[in-house]
Amino acid sequence: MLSIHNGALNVPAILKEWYEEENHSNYGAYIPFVGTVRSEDGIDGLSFDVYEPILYRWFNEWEEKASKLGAKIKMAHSLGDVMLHESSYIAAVFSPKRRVALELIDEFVEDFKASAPIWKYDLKDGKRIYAKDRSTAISGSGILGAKQ
Amino acid sequence: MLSIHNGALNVPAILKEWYEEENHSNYGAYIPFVGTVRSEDGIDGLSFDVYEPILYRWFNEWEEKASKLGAKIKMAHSLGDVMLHESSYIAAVFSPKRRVALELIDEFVEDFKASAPIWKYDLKDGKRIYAKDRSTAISGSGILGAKQ
Amino acid sequence: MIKVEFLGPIQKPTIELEITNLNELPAILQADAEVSDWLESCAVALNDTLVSSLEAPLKDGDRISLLPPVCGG
Amino acid sequence: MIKVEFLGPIQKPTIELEITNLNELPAILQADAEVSDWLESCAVALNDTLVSSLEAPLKDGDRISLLPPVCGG
Repeated sequence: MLSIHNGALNVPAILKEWYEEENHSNYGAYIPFVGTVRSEDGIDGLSFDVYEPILYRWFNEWEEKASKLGAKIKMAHSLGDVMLHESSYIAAVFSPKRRVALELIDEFVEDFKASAPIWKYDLKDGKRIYAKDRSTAISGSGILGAKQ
Repeated sequence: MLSIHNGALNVPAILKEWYEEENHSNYGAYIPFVGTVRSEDGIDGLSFDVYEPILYRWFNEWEEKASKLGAKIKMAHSLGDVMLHESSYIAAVFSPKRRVALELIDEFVEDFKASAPIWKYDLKDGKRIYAKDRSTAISGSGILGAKQ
Repeated sequence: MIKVEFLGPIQKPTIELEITNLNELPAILQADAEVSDWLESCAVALNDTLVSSLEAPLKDGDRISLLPPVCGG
Repeated sequence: MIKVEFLGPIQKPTIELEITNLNELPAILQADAEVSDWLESCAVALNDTLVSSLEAPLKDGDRISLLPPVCGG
């Protein structure tokens, strides 16, 4: 399950909803990862663009990968502005056993950071500034730059 | 923060409480691990004994270790009976950055399983049976068994 | 007609081109000062599937997307 | 007087011994049929600190704990 929310996430409500959804699915381990906007470099918050069609495809591949391990993945992400100390991202893994869950949440979050079609902007002095230095080119980027 | 609860944990309430406690601590990552009783081998539930003095010492060492990494650890565990699909264990890491949090939750949960002075029993057919086969001897065990 | 859309921070509206193969795209975009600096770091999707090669025949209605470096979370 | 307590699944009440060094304990417990099978797999704590050696002088009021294999979570 992937959901996109306007603005900050209601973290307690989402963690509760997901826990209760899988309460009787016989998973022994539930590991959410919650990402919260930190105060640094004088920002007032962050803002996000999301390209949903490719995000959903990427997420579906991860759902299949998790399913082969007997696990389930859920994710929620913000669209637009999220202010300091608000949360913009939750990913969670459910699995029968803890090792699968601990390894999968790590791999999933890292691939999310490297591959998910989401763009981050700093909100600072009333401006929305692309976080270029913290961004990662998607694997396979650059093919349009080569001279033919 | 370590808390011991009689019976099953109220997972949504604890996840919410911890999130709100650290809401303004400027941690970027919050990773709880939730352990839930699975239906297997015909059990009706699990039951736990906890030896608190050594558990608190072990936990304090982890708090110090986390603190050196700029992180914070919280844990809640059940005492007594926890029935199928109820939860008995939550551990959580808060840290400024995700790598520290992802690595610390894994190390903490594994050391918890190997070292925390908690004993598990299967509840089955009205009996409370020590889960000997799933238990791990604490590091350094056996010194009383050697002939002098 | 092929649509080319520019995602995230690339401030450029969708353009329409009459091309028949993806391999015609680099020359057109490299000549466009608004996007040329982005090309080295962009991934390319054809109808929302990321491509690793530019050898791909195009048909009327196809949609190409440029994805600059990402940073979710 | 030294107290020896048996934690978790070891079904034995606390005992009291007059010993002056931890190294006297193995012989006493190995002779006790109720606990001898547990000794190979138990850790030992002296006043709630795990010990890795049995060479430890004891004083009146010390408390020794036997911790059988654990399984939290």
